[in-house]
Amino acid sequence: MAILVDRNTRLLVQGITGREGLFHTQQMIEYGTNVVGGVTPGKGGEWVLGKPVFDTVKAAREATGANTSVIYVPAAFAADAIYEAIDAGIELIVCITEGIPVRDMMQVRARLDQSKSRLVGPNCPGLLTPGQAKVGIMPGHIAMPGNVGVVSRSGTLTYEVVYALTQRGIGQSTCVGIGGDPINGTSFIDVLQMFEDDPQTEKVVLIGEIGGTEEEKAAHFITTYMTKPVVAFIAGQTAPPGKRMGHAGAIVEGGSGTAAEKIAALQAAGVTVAEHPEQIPDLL
Amino acid sequence: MAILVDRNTRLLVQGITGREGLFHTQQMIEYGTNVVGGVTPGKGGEWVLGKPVFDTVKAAREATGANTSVIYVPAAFAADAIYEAIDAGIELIVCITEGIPVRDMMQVRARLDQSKSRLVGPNCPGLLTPGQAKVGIMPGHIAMPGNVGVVSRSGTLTYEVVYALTQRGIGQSTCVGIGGDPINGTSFIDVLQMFEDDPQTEKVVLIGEIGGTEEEKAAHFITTYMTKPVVAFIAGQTAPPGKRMGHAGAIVEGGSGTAAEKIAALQAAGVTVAEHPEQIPDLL
Amino acid sequence: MNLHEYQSKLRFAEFGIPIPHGKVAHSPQQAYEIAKELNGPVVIKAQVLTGGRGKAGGVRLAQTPEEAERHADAILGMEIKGHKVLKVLVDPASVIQKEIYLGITNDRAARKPVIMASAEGGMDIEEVNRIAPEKIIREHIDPFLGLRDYQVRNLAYGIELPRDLWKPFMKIAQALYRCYAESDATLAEINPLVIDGEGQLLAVDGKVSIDDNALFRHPDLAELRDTSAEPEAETRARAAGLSYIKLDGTIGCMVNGAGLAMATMDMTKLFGGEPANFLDIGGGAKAETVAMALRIILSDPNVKAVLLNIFGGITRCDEVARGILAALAEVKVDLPMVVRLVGTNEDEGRALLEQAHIPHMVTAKTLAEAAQKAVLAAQGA
Amino acid sequence: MNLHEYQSKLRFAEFGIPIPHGKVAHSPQQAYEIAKELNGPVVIKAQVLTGGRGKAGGVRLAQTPEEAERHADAILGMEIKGHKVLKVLVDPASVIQKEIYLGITNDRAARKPVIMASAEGGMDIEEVNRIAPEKIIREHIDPFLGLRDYQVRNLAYGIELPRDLWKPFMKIAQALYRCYAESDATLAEINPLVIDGEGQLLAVDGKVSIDDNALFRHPDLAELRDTSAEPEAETRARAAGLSYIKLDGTIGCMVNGAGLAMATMDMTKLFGGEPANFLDIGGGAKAETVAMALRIILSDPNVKAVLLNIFGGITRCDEVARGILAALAEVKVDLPMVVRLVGTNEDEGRALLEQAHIPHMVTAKTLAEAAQKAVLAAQGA
Repeated sequence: MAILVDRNTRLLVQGITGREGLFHTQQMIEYGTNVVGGVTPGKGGEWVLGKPVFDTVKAAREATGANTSVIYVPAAFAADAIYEAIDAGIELIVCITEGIPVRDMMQVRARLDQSKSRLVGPNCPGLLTPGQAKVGIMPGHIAMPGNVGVVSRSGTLTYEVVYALTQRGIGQSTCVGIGGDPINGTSFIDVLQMFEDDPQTEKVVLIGEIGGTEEEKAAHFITTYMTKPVVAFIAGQTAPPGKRMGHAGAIVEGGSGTAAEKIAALQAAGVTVAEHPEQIPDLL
Repeated sequence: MAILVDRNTRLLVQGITGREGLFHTQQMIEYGTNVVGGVTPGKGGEWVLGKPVFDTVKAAREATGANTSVIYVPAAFAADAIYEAIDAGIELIVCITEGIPVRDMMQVRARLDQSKSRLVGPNCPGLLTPGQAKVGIMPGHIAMPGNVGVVSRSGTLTYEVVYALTQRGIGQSTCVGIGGDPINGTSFIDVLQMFEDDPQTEKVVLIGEIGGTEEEKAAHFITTYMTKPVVAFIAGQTAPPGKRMGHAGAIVEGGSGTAAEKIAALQAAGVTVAEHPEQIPDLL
Repeated sequence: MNLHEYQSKLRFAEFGIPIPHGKVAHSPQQAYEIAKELNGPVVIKAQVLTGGRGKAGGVRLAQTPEEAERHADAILGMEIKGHKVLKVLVDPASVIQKEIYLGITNDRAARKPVIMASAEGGMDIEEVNRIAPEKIIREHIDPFLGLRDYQVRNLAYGIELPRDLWKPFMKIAQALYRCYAESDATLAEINPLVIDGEGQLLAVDGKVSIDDNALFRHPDLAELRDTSAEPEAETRARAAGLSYIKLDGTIGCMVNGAGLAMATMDMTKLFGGEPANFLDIGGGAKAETVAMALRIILSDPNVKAVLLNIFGGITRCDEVARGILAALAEVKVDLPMVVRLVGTNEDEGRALLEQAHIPHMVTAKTLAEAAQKAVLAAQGA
Repeated sequence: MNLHEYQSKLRFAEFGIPIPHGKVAHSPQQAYEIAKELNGPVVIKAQVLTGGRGKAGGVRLAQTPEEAERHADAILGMEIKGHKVLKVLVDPASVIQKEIYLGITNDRAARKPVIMASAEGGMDIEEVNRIAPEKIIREHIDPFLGLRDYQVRNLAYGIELPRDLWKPFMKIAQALYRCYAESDATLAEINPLVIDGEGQLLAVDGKVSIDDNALFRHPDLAELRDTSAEPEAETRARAAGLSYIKLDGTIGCMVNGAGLAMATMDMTKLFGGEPANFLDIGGGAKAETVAMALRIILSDPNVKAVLLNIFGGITRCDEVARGILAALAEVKVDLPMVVRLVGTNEDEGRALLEQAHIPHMVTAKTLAEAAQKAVLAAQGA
């Protein structure tokens, strides 16, 4: 077992013929991920890396039975790519693209909430279930199979933590990067719930950062619903307060979003909070 | 018992100071409906017909505890009035206004589907539970309490049928006009389900007309779920086929929408279909 | 409200859809001039707000300006399904490699607009839908998100459009949707969208219908209404706020409410008569409304009897009766007239009418009785 | 991207919001001219992209053109929270009957924009929110439906706006929302919206922030960026695609990834140091990117040591090491430098760097070790 991606993943790559898409598709195939095809409008009928390319997600899904897609298309077209995947009935959509306008994401999120698809990201490194499947851009060879679930808003900081775990012989069930954008598809809580329900996962590492209130909500969820131990790290304890203009943001978000508040909330929920990322293996 | 409106109805009139609103508010009060207030932006604080006027539905609901609203505002502002009622948490919204653009109604309907409010109408005569409450523009004195539920897409034709029933001493549980617009809030099926569940209602009269496929859907529902007898009449058996331009409409709707098809569907569902409205009392 | 072909295509062009650069002619001479200016074969097309003009001979090809003039002369003045042809469109004749269908309308059941495309465009698209519906590719449009690019690609892929035409097809489909949405249209259809001799996409014929209820926010579109092409009585009825449709029977019907009006027409048929019209006078029954409705009914020479069926609801029947009497003081009715008043105070209303001793007028208590009397009167007349 | 007050108000005006008809001055003389032209008392306001200019003396009232000139002279060149004042706005001074707050921003938790109004506008609105949040009326805006008229009425009612101002308030609120939506703004705020001496609403001060990610579809707005007002290093970093924020410490940090960069800064602090900056060089580690990042870090005179922390993920550490060495061939670094390479092939990468014998450079295996070494180096320097 694991969560979200595994040997049953049948992956479609949206934007497979782009520079990024092509490079990471190769990486994903080499890792052993079951990539069943790709989509690039206007290039249907071609083959890349031994995989068929389609013009539309609908045609690709019909031909390949894909259940997961990963999106590497430029920010200006990413929302459309997500809508296309939703409409084609893709169950898990992983959007790597960074820089999607927040207005687009507000609309995408509203549409998602009425659909049966799950979005991870955008602006995220994707997912990795060691030894089974890697969807996105996480380096595969830094991970090893095991019982620790990792969920993070960050990119390289996640790799750092996963690598530190692996170096100490602590394997991972699944590593999930939910992305750092203000509006995204999957929250800490969603993933914590999945780890709680996953028999393979015994402990969870949560990597947060300043801004928003996702970590506070996670703390509340952990207090109320989680039985498995959680170790956390919050980046940005020394970050200066953002250069926020005007008052509206302060009114809406109050004073929240600082590392100190997040750490306090997590500790109150019984979470062990690491002082720095390299401490995490010791705390597990 | 009855459905949708009764002695517990606490009614707010949106557009209470307009010509239509004022006239029908008086009629509703005279009938005994519990009108708790009205809304006309810019006239908050005034009183009409002994009822307080508010600037916003939110303020009105907070002050009066209204659970139902009826809308008499012009077509150009009607969609906004519906959104306002939804947002204020009004449970039952009855929109009398005719002539709302279909594009507005597509959006209203999408928003409604995500809310807890029910809309009846637009372009409908409203609801009447004889002896308890009248919401809308149905003439109250043509009805009498009883056990027949009436549901209709029409206006005066409904009155005709209700009057014919009353003349013959057959009372009604509730009379519901769902309105004749292509996109509305409450369908035949919704009301049939409520009549089926209502202990007071023993028989149902359904009054349809040409166009759309609502009657066919009702027939299917009746076959599958209804135990109470239904008598129907379909207006427009002699109407000429609509002057439809282009092919798109024909492709989407196929050949459907004629009175003959609707009657056949209802008869196949075991519904007694009257040849003319005055026959209905005999068939009950 | 339906737009003419030439109006629809001009509207398309405003949104960037390529159309043939023809012009409208009101006379054979004008058609000659336009054909000369276009300097090549032309198509002369009747501009009428009804279908079937092709089968009626309302569309003809001309090789020379002289031929164009002759064809225009033949088409102008034609009557197609009751519509007189007052204008023809003179378009350059296109070399047609392929005919595509592309249309948008509201899908009532889905409560969304739907865009449809087919490689089998042209006159027989409805037949395609009947025998091979899978050849029409459909995409429902979220009213909030609008038409998305991927949906247009689904259409292009589904109709196997040549790859090099995907970009222009995308532009045309998006323009058609903008035209649809921004016009509050209920139909926007290009049929055929052709691949022409140069391999370019061209909207050769098109139809746009506007939601009448939304015309208040499109004064520019409301002005496009061509009342010269519709029966005069319908124009007058619309101006008076009445809903009137002329039919072929002999019994003029005047009713308050559309559903009741249809039921009344059905009833005349049930007793062996034929309604001459649908006429809904709406709520209340003021004298001036009744008078105007009477004038419109009487303007139809086929009418042999008049049937008034009014449900007095909030308005009481005695008041309605007074309205009818006031109207009859204004409009003289020589035909037999059957009046049925029903609802609140119906006895008082009926008594008022009977006491007035209007010649040729009888009253009835039930709808069945009224219909029967009207049918008899029409047959006797 | 934040707009200046004068840019924000001009943008408001494009959407029909009434603003004072002042002008921008770059010199005291210009301020004199503008004040003379306005012919009455004026307000001289520093145009800086930071808050707190009022308390810093950046806003002053002048009765005469001469006084305006003197105040402008005092304000121009001022430094407010690290921002040099290069422009002042000279606005006619308004008689203020009442100050209202009206702002729109995104509510991240609700995933919707929210519009807020308060009768207690002006400088202390955040304090109002703290002690009496019910005095700020909030309406969440459906991103598809937009701001509805009834929502604006809820605001007007909630702030007890005089009845005669509801119509202009409706226009202003709707214009503000259009401005917000059509600009892809993350903030559009009028504070204060005043009721002036004539009882009219006037947007006396305003702020607009644009979503950087959406600037690609607003080239006109992108041009409004005032790079003269921001630290030069930040401008250069942005142009190079780097994310750089200057801080007050002594340890220059260069890291790939924002989260890891913050964690690295936290680690220096944990060992008693202070980061001189946040710098995220993004994915990969090409020589030119590393070189540009080094130049930017070294442009800060406070920097006493440089800490490179690079996670080699897909890109292997030996390749990253080669990139660093190539960059160091271009940029001479005289300060102590601690390099930590971690991830794939980290041993090979570290070996490459050690073999190159770069003066002042040491390597580290763990982040803790690297931070400790950097802190010691900065203290020793």
